[in-house]
Amino acid sequence: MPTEHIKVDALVVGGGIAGMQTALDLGDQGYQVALVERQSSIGGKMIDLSKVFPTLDCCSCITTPKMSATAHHDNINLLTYSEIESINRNGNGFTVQVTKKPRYVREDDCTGCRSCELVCPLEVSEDEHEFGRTSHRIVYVPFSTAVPQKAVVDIDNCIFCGKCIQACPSDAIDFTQQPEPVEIETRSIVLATGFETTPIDAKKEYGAGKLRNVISGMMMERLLAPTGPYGRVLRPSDGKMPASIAYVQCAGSRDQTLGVTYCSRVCCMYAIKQAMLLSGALPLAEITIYYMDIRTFGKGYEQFYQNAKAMGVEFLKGKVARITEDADQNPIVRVELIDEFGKTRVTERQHDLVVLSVGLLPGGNPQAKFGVPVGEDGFIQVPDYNVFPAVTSQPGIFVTGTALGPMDIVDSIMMAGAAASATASYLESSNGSGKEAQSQPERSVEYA
Amino acid sequence: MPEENVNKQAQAGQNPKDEEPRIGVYVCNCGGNIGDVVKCDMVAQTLGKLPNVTVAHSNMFMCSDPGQKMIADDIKEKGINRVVIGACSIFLHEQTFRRTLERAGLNPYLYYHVGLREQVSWVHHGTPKEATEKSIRMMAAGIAKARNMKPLEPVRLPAHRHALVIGGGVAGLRSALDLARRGLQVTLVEKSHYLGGRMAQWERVFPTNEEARPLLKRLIDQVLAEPNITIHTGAQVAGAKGYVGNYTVTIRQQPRGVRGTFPNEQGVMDVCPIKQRCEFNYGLSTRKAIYRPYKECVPEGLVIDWEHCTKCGECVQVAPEGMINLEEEAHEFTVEVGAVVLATGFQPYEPFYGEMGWKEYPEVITLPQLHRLLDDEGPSDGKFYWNGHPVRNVALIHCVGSRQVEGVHRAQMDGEVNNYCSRVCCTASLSMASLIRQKAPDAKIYEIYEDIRAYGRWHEDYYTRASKNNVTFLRYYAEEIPEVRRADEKAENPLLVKVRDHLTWGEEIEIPVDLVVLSVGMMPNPVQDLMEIFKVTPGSDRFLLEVHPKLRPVETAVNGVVLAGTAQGPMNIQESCAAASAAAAKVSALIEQAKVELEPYVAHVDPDQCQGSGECVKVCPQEEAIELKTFSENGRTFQRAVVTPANCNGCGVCVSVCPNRALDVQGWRLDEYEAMVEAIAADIPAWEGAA
Amino acid sequence: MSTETENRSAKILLLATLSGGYRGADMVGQGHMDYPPNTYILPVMSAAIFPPKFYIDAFNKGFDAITVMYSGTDSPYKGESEKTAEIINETYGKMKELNLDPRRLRLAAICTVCVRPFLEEVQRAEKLLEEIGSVPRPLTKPQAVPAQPAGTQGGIFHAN
Amino acid sequence: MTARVDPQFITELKKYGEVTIESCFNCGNCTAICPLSTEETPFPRTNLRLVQLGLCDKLRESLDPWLCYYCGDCSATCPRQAEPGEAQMTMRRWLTGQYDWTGLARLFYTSAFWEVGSILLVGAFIVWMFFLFAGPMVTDHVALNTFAPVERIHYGDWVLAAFLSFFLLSNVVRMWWFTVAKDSKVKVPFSVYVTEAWNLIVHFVTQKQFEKCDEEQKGFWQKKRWRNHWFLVSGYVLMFVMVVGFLPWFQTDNIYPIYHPQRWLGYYATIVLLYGGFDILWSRIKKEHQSHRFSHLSDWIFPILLLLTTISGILVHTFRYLDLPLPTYYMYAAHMVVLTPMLVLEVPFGKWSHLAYRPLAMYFHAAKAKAAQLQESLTTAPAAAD
Repeated sequence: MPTEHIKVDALVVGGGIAGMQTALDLGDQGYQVALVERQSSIGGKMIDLSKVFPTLDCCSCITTPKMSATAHHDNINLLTYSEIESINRNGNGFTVQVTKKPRYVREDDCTGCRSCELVCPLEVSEDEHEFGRTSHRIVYVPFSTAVPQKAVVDIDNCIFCGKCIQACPSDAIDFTQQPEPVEIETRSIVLATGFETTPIDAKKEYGAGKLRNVISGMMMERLLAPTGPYGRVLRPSDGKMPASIAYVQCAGSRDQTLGVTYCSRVCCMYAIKQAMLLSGALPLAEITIYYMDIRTFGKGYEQFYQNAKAMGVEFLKGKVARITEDADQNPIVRVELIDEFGKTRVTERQHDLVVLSVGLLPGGNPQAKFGVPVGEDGFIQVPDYNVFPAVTSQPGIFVTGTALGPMDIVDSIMMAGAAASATASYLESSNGSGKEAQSQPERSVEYA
Repeated sequence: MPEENVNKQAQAGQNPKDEEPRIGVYVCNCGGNIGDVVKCDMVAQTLGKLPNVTVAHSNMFMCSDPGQKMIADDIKEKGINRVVIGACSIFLHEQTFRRTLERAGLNPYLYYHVGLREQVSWVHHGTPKEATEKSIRMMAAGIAKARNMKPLEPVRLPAHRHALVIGGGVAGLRSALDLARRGLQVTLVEKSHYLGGRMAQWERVFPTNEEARPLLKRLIDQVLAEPNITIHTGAQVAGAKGYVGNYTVTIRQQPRGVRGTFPNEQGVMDVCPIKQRCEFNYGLSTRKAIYRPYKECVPEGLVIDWEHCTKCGECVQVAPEGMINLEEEAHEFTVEVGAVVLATGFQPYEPFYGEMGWKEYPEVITLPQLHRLLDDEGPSDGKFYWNGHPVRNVALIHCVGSRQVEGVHRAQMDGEVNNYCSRVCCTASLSMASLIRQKAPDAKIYEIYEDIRAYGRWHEDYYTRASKNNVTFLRYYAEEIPEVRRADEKAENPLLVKVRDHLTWGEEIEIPVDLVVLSVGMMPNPVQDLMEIFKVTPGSDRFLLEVHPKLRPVETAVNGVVLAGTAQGPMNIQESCAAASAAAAKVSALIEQAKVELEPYVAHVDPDQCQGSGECVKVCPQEEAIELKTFSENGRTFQRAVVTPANCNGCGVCVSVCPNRALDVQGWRLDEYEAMVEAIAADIPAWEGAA
Repeated sequence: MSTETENRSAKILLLATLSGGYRGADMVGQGHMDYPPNTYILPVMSAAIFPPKFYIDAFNKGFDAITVMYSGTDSPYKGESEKTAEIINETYGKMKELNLDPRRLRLAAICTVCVRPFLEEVQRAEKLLEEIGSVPRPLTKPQAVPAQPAGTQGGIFHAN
Repeated sequence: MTARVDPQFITELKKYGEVTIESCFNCGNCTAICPLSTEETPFPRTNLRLVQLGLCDKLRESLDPWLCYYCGDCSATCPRQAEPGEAQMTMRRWLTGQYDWTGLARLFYTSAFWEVGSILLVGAFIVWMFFLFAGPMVTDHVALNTFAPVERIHYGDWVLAAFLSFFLLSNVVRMWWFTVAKDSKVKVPFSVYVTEAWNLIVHFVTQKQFEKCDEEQKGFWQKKRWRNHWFLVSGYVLMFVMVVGFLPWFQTDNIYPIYHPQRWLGYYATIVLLYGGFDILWSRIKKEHQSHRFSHLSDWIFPILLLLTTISGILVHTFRYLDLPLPTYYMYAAHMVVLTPMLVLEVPFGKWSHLAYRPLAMYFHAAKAKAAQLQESLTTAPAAAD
């Protein structure tokens, strides 16, 4: 297969909100941009969320236009379902080898009509805990607002019955598809490799993922999302509507036993947001948030927290030490609390559903692939964090979003602008056009 | 204003496509946000029966790609030439759908957006039936407007590839640098006589523990090295005219009074008889009326404080000939810019008299003052001394002026308490605690807090390190703020801090201290004048308001005016720099092409109706927006009103006074409103809301 | 009760500027606050475009109260606020001639974050309509038709 | 009541062992994870907080550090790795120093010189005593009772028992004074001391709190730490009783037949002491359990002395069997040289004392709880009658 060649000014790695926004900010300035996303749709983690704090805007409503704008932008070349294989410095630019994974559906022909999905006889469930998109057919459009709206075949589970081929009105199904190599020649790279969340089984004391009614914040996002699995909030073990829900904060952050010393920055706000949404969805449910420090630091966040308090969400200071369950699989949390009279006590409280406010871990492996150094926390480390946060020690490589550490959406969008600016500055400089390497002030900085 | 644009405008208005309206109506469920209250299917069904409505659909997410595709397909396949969508707020997605129309080959202004979420489903959740009926009426109004809509073209204007950055703090500098490197001309104005703003007053910045001024110096050096940047210190914006792409900004610059540097500067300062509170050291020291803001300040050299200078002339005697001119006057000049970056920064919260002992006891200082105190170039040369004694016991009280509670805290002048978190004070206090530990290894340090908000990358390490450094943490209840009072005469330490400590099961703890540091929050710099000049608005926290905190976090409601740094809300250095860069990216995207497109919502004269009464010219508040021109046709001369679109802002004052209804604001025409009013009031065809 | 009567309950028109009242109304929505559904908000760029006749026509067409929610002196349009006030004053004169209670038309400055004032304005209009009922239509000079006593809404509609 | 704080106290405590709880951010994880912490008596965070604020009077009056059996869960799960378990261990050493009026305990814990020096001194004293009082060494056969006449040794035992009982008891009285008598909130009536006395016995005999520590394991044999400790204590107590109470029966030149209970008891005690002593030392060397990651000198001294005592005892026994007179006599003397400091120094002032303070703490704790309950019923009873 002939290698497809693309020549751009900037390559953005990762199609989450930070990557999309960086691509848009660069594209709007007239630069040619290629955006490479590993998943079959762009949108990243944000598209999975229910609503966003503190405005409580529907998250899809904010993300989908961005996805759409990215996909339709004249200056943006979108490559989904693609992996970066290697990058080579080529003069002052880079030659990047990308593999387009086979969808087994010809992208140009597929109209996203889902006829194939309707006739496909097999359904596979994804990981039980990730009931985000619970189960899908073997051939499926990733989700209703996916961009691009194209089907993809889960080839490992396919029995090749051929029904989809018959059903497809545009003859787009092609089981002979091979990985396609793409070569991108670019003058700069922006890393928007994002984050992962703490695995649900990370902490033994919290049931090591074995307690069915202990779920992660991300799963709760799915339960609350309009596109969620049940369309309402039900607990996993028995489908009961939970009458009492507890949030365990810092379940993956600020905990040296997990090797994570940092604060994940978003968990307080997403827990409060979910609590507010839950009190709308389940007006009778009691919601408790067990926390160490409430960190509602952003614009409008503190007021959001106070509103939640006023709405009756219970905030209790104490780190949950252990979660067990009773015979009915009701989770029981054990925690030390200081009550309003100033008395301290250890208590066991039973809830119907416990949500672990899991933290943010670095995603991808930017160090190995792009040669950018990472800090002790695994996120990309930059030489001048304060003044040039988007500029890495590798000339021509920039970083944005949660690849630089935990951030919320606002900060990611700000960071995207910063990365776009830094990239533009670089592209306009003599370095970007291929004369001399950009020199960063060499100095050793002690981080924290 | 190029002539062809005017003509194009006129053309667009005069010759609407003469075709039968074929209206596509779409009702968005918004993933249940609307659909849970309003029966969207029924709305679509009912509207489908209205005249000129060719298709009517409801959809889970109209804004999604499939949703947009549905519209595009209808335009292409069913010949839809007007679109009405009922969805979320107009501010969220009007632009989204306009672009959809554009991509499908339809004029994007043949579109009307009805806010069914914020203004129907979210406010009438208790009455779904009425909400559905209301949705139908609102959509019907939209359809009525759509029938009369005409295609419009945006006003295209040339733009100056030149940006004005207001504020020479770290955010302003950072913005200026990015813009200049992007190839744009930049004018940077700074009110004070030195660059660097508040950051110059910091001792150290977290999370890198770098010394603030060397870090700042590197940034300033880079800015100074950019030939595209022109810097004016001591300068303020006095006024502005124009619009995006074409602002004429008047800048008023205060003279320094001193020309350049010379060796005998100290001698000059020594002879000045006036002593003033030194703002740079937050009042911890004094300065003369001729002074250097701080040691390595840029621009270098002395400055005269005109407010307090008596022009006694002592300094002129001592200084080299011609270096000091006490008669220098302020001068004004204008710059032509395409966009404006507001990087006006913050000021530390000023506690009220007696608030935790502030001003009541001299041993109570604020966190910015502590920065100065611990600074090697500060008033005590970096020694942790107060009143000549080493400080052995110090308490830092968090959340002074932040996270205030109505009824507990005293309100500001505007009657509001500061109910927001100032974001930086926790980590700043923790980093100061570690610095104190370095300077005074045996000092007893207490951090009295509500929540420790060490949220950012490496911030938590400051907390851990402070703990390991044996800093004692006490947690107070929000409703019960710590009390600072004078200790007994005989006591070893002058002050006592009394806290009910949540961590010690509500025990009342008394701490004898030598110094109390109030971790004061951030307040925006008072920029009432700039808000008026540029028509930007503050939020309820008094910081400048962005258009949308998630979607467009650095843009204001005024096109061409963007925000950078703490003018928008509390931020640390890193966040300010990121925001400033983001602002630069927006400005670049806006004016980099040397042209700006504007909404076509300007006045338009129907030459057939106009009788040249001139009423409109009399009332028009804009300069050169509308005038009477004399035409001659078939040997007959007559007067007609003519609009200059670039100068018209669409206020519509002329519309209401035109005796012949010859005037309209394009896109918001009076006849459209009349049709909408009629549609809302009309009966709904086949409405089965009771079912 | 006929469907006609039920449908044609009192209607309130809110003309809200996009830089002021309309955003305020959005803010109310974002707060999920509640107000009666017989309020119809139309976005306007500038409130100064409407001549008095427009208001009279709106009353005639079926609205019973109109509130213009503009940005007041904070308006981005120079001259908007003075001109609007002028027009409203002029309209009061015409309303008087038609025996329309001037309280039915109000000019209110509503800012982008004016949640409470917005709700107060809506409540005020609702209360007013409860008190004085709907507009008697068609509108005519007082000598032609004797003033309608304030009655139930349904009654008025039947009378017409 | 307002409390004055003293953040320097922690530096004082650090002399007693590894303390890193200044890192603690008071999340309460330790208290909630602790299997022994209860709704009414939450710890260890309460203790940690007293140390952080330097409220040492309150700490001295607290029984809580004794309620901990150092399962180490708190340290293993501490999000800040502040080692609350080890801090409590250190607090117990500090408390032992506080209870002890002679000041010796404080010296032993804070100074290796004093600890080792005094052991050597007591050992030397015993050697000297042998020089003074030992009988003739019969060399043709083993005649231990001639070399060390059992009645003289028995007298010595009694003196020794009296000595250590005096100090231990006086320290116990001080413990009672600090923790019960000085507590103004609750007055414990005499009857409660009697009715709750069973606590002392039960906890001493069963060490049942220790058992709860291994919460995740089920069954006697799975709960290794409790089991080993229990065996060790049983062997120790058995040996102590036999030696101090029944020495003439135990130390005899007649060799009893193998089925005789004297030999059974002796062998049982020896085996469990040997195993227990080795187990402790081995765990401390390997640092396998949370509680063994930090070892203070005092943690080493006692098991080493115990093990040396046991080994020397076994050797005495073996040499006698082998009918090697001189090795038997020298080994016997050596046995006494290590045994005496183990009893005289370790029991009232050293690591051993926790064996006494722990059950006592449980007893005092139960008594106080009972008294508080009584007080409450007295105050609420009239109200209830209304």
